[in-house]
Amino acid sequence: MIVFFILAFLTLLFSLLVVTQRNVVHSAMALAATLFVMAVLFLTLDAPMLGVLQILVYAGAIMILILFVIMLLNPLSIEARPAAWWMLGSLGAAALCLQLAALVHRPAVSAEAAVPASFGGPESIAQSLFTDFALPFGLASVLLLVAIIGAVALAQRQR
Amino acid sequence: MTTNLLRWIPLLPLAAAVLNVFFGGRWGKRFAGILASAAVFGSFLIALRVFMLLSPDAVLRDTLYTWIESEPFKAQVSFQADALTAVMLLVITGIGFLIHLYSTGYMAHDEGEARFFAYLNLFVFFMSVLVLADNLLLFFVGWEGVGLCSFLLIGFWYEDPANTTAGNKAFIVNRIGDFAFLLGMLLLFWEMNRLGVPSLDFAALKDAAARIAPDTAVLITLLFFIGATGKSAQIPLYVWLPDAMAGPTPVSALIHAATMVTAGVYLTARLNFLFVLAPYTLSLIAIIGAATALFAGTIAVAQNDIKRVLAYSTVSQLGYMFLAAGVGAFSAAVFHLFTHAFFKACLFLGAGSVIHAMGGEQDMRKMGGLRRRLPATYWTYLIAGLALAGIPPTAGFFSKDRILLEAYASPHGSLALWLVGWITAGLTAFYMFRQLFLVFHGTSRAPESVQAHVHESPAAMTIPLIVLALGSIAAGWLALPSRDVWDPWLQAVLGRSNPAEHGEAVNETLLVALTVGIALVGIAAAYFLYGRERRVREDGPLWGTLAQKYYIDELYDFLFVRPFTAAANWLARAFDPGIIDGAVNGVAGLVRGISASGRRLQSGNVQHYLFAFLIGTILIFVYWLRR
Amino acid sequence: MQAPIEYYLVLSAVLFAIGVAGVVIRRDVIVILMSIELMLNAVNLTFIAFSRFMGSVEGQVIVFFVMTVAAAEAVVGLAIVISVFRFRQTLDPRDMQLLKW
Amino acid sequence: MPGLSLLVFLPAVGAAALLLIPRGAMRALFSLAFGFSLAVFLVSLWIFARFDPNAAGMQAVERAAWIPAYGIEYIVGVDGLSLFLVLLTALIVPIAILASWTVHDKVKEYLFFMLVLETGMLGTLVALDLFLFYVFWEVMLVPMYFLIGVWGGQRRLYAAVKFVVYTMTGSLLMLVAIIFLATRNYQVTQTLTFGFQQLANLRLPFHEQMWLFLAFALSFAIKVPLFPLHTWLPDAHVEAPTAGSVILAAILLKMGTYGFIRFAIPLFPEAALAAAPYVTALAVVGIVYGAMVAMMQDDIKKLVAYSSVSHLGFVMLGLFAFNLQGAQGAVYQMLNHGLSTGALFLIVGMIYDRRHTRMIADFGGLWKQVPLLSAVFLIVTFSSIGLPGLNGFVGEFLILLGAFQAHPGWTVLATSGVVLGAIYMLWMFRRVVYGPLVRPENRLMADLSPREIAMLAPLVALIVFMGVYPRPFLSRIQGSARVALERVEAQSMAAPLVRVESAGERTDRGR
Repeated sequence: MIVFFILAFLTLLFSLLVVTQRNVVHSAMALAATLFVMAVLFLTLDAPMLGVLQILVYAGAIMILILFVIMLLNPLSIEARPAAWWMLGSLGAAALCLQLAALVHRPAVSAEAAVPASFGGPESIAQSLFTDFALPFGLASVLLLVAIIGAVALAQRQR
Repeated sequence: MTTNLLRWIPLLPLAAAVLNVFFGGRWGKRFAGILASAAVFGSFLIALRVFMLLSPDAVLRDTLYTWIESEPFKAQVSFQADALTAVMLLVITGIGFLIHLYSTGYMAHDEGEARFFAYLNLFVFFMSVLVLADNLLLFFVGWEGVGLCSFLLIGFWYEDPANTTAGNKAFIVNRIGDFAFLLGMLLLFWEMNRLGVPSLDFAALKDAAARIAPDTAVLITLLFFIGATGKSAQIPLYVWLPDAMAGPTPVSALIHAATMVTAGVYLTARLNFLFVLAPYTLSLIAIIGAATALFAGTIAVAQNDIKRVLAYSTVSQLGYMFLAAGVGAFSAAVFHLFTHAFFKACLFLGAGSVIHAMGGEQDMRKMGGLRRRLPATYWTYLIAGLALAGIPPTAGFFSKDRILLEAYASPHGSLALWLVGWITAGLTAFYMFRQLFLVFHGTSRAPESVQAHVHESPAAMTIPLIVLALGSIAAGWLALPSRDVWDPWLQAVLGRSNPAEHGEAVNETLLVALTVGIALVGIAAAYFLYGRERRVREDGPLWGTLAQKYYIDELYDFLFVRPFTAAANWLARAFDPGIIDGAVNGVAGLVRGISASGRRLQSGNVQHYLFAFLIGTILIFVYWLRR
Repeated sequence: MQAPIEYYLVLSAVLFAIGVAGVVIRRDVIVILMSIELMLNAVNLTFIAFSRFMGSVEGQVIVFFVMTVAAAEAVVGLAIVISVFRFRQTLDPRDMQLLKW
Repeated sequence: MPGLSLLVFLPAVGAAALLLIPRGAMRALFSLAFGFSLAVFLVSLWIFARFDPNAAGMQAVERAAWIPAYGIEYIVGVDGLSLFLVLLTALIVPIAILASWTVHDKVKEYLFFMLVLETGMLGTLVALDLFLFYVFWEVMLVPMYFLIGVWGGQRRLYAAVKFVVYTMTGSLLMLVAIIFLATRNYQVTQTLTFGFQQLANLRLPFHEQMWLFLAFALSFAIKVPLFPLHTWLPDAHVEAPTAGSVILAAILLKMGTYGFIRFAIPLFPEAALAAAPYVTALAVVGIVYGAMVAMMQDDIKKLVAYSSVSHLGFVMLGLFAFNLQGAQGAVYQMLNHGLSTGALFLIVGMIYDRRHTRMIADFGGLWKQVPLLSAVFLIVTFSSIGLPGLNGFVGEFLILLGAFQAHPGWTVLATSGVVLGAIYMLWMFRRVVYGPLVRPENRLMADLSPREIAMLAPLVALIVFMGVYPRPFLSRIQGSARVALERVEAQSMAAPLVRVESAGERTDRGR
């Protein structure tokens, strides 16, 4: 239980940093930290494969990409913080969070189902991924391909 | 008995008018005048024929066709001629013909001659329709038709804005009278409908008159009387007549002296059975008649324009006629109408010939000494003047005395009314002879250039003058106390109202003596003041107000015209565009405003949209959770 | 010892809210993209929590797909950001109003 | 091809034929358009000849299924009320086409819209199916919008849009009322129909009737125009080209009053009775207000436009007197107003063609320069004042006669309109026609050309004829007017407390 609270606290801390940091690089770092803590959380939920993936894909790929873009553009926009707008935004977010929390008290799944040892492991995921979710898997690969082509086309420097 | 003779009396002048409109100008210089005069002469002959055919209580009827029919209302174009109509017809066509003859001379060198004669004929047409009509609606057609012709003829010389303004004023003031007349007709019809006799024919009215509710009868007669004041220029609607002098003189003679202005008197005479039912209205008529007579008489004293004096004199004489009608002596009123037509037309034509001789000059202060230069005009003018003043043996004496007698002796009459009438008689004599002396006697005050070519009018103008002058004398003998032809002739139509049986014979001679006396005093005063050289200085506050017609025109302008135009102006400039149009454009503006604010919602800022999205989801949650 | 699922759900709710706040508030497109990543992670957390408590591995498979989509989205997003930045030298979403009439 | 349908659709055929002719051939375009409109006039005369004067009901009725699914039929017929308006339309359009001889740009489209407008007007007058009536009612709007919008004066767009939107808002409410009426009829009689005669049999409870009447009344009141809803008229008239404003004044304004007597009053008698005092009040205010505002106008066209508000106030006064005199007078006055105001606008158009100005101040002494035009102007002015002997008086007198019985108080005020009319018309006439010929431009004016005489002659002839011998018109109007007022008079005789009809009960009233 304690582990969960620590991790939860860290996640919230870092995610708040992501949002509130004036300097883009700091918020990028904060995001990376958030992802790592999330990965650990996944582990506590018996999803080792996804934890690893999280680190590999998210922290590794996407974060690098974001940092790369930040380095490429080195934006200096030290953003002026219009108070009224911040207030409004955060109020909205808080309201949303309340609603979601209220949802939670619905009779959610209380009994904790017994879970086989290799639950989160690569075999079980692969087994279900390539049987039930074969079609979505194919589509996902097409999606990635399109994304890559799109990104290249967009970011190309017009000659 | 029915005949198809009557229709030709109006149709002849109408045909001539139409011909003149289309071909008048083209067929030679004098064609229009001759055609017009011939047409009216034709009508005069037919009128004489009708007069022969008629006996006091006989009625000739001539129905053409049904004009308006909307069950239960039915109005036919049909003419009737009884004793009263015959008299009026003789006046209209007879004097009308003389005036047409006179106009051929007077308008000889006017380039709009054809148009003038067309209008004059149109007038005779409408006047004869008015007199011959056998129902009130056709009467109203004639009534407004003559108003139209007076508008056209007053504004005949349209190039001078003053003339056309006078024309407009005449038509509009007449229209105000017609407004009341129309309401009277409507009220009368529905009252008759209530009595089960839905018709406006005079015959039907006469039969059903007794059953009409008294207070409705009073209202109806009041409305008709207001109409009559409009047409016959009584207080308060007399203001148009003096300005009507802007028209050519023959017009003033025919329309504003002899015929049209008497339409009001004819109306009261024709509907005497209604007026008798409403004693209240009768007394009002008498009072207004007397008041107008005196009022106009005083103004006439101070006028310097030769025609304006005669105009106010006409208003005053009409006051006498209404005074007579007011005291129930309708036949006396019509008799005065009859004689007045003669001498007033003669005076106007005389004045016309003076103006013609003086090259258009109308201001008496620039005239004088024309006695020898215009002998025929002078003598006819003198005779007519004596008639107007009411000196025996002229016609005016007989008709005016009969009215004064009735005013005193008749059941509705009173000493006060007689007194007012008596004073006015004196005034009349005074202003008449003041004019005579100013124009014809003394030394000529005209500039040399004008005096050089003063000449007697051509025969075409002097003959009518002579005939009318003779008429001014002879007309009176119809009602000599000894051999009274007039009363029995109109008795059937106008009912018995002869005060003679009252038996105060002594009073009668006394009254006559008094009237003639004051007339002579008036003439003497005029001679004393204006006879030889001018002794009296015409100024001072009293004279000023009289000369300015008691500032009545200015008062009307201030009380009615100016506020009305101001209100209309406010409505047209501020209210209509501002408030009503404003409301319409306001609605349009409102819609544009709302849509403009709607447009701002699409700010293009992605985050605004996301925020809106967020709010939306929250609301859905809120709704979903609470459900 | 395993924490009850409600805690995880509350945590992901808060995370999601923070992500939303980030998207709506920040005046910098890149931070917006990062906030989106944050929101996606919150969703992943929920999926995994349910798959853990429901005992079926499908939850985790879906997270797998979510990640691919997230990657694709990030790539395209950044590509757009680059091209816009090159064109407008700004990252402030308020200046990106080409759509506005 | 039976009479009425031929009458209604012949102009449309003409419009189509116009498209075939090349734009340049002005003479061909005009002669074709004039030919067709003349043909329509001949057809209308033929229908008049076949019209049986003493039959009160609908005549020359033609019926054809149009949209059977919704019970919408193509029913056309003519009776005493619409007969003369049809004739008036068929007479005015050729004259208007003659008047548009001076139009030089886009002549083809101009004539096209004229003919389409004629179809719309004729259709509205003869339609007996409420839906068909509504369709033609809208068809009238479109060409009028273009006529004002394209060939108008400076503020033509403002005027055109204002005209269309104002009329459209009113008529949309009417559409809702029509549909509601048909559905109510369906609930009661299980037959879905828009036929006027069937719907007239329907007895509605009072409050429903009131709402439906108000919807109809608003749409027609805007068209009349009744007092507060009149501000579109002066703008539309001032900006419209001569032919447009002649048709607008002569015929379009009558659609409102025609609508009242044909649809609003017979369909909703109790409501009409309840609304009568208020409508009469507005009408009388309109008479006085229109006259006073007209007096102060410095543009002749605006003056005549406001005079139309005043004249049609009289017509409304007559209609809502609910007696034979009032109705007959009102219908007759519609014709008179069409003729006299139509002629007035023609004359103003002629003056405008010569001097390109409509300001009264720019004129004076026209009588000397153009005597013939001034003489016609005089006759028409006195016709519109209501001088006895000309047509205006007959209608006005009947209206006042009828209205006096129904609302004596208001009629006294209305009769003052007789005086006000004289004031502003004569004042305008004096400043334009009389007076010295001072301005040099006025000296160049040419008198009436044969074409112009051909335009004015029939109108002046009718003005005099309808004043002297109105019987042929009045006798034909009488029967149908009585039928139209039948239910209202029955109501006013019946117990003042209106009987509330349950939806189920249906009384069958022989038509």
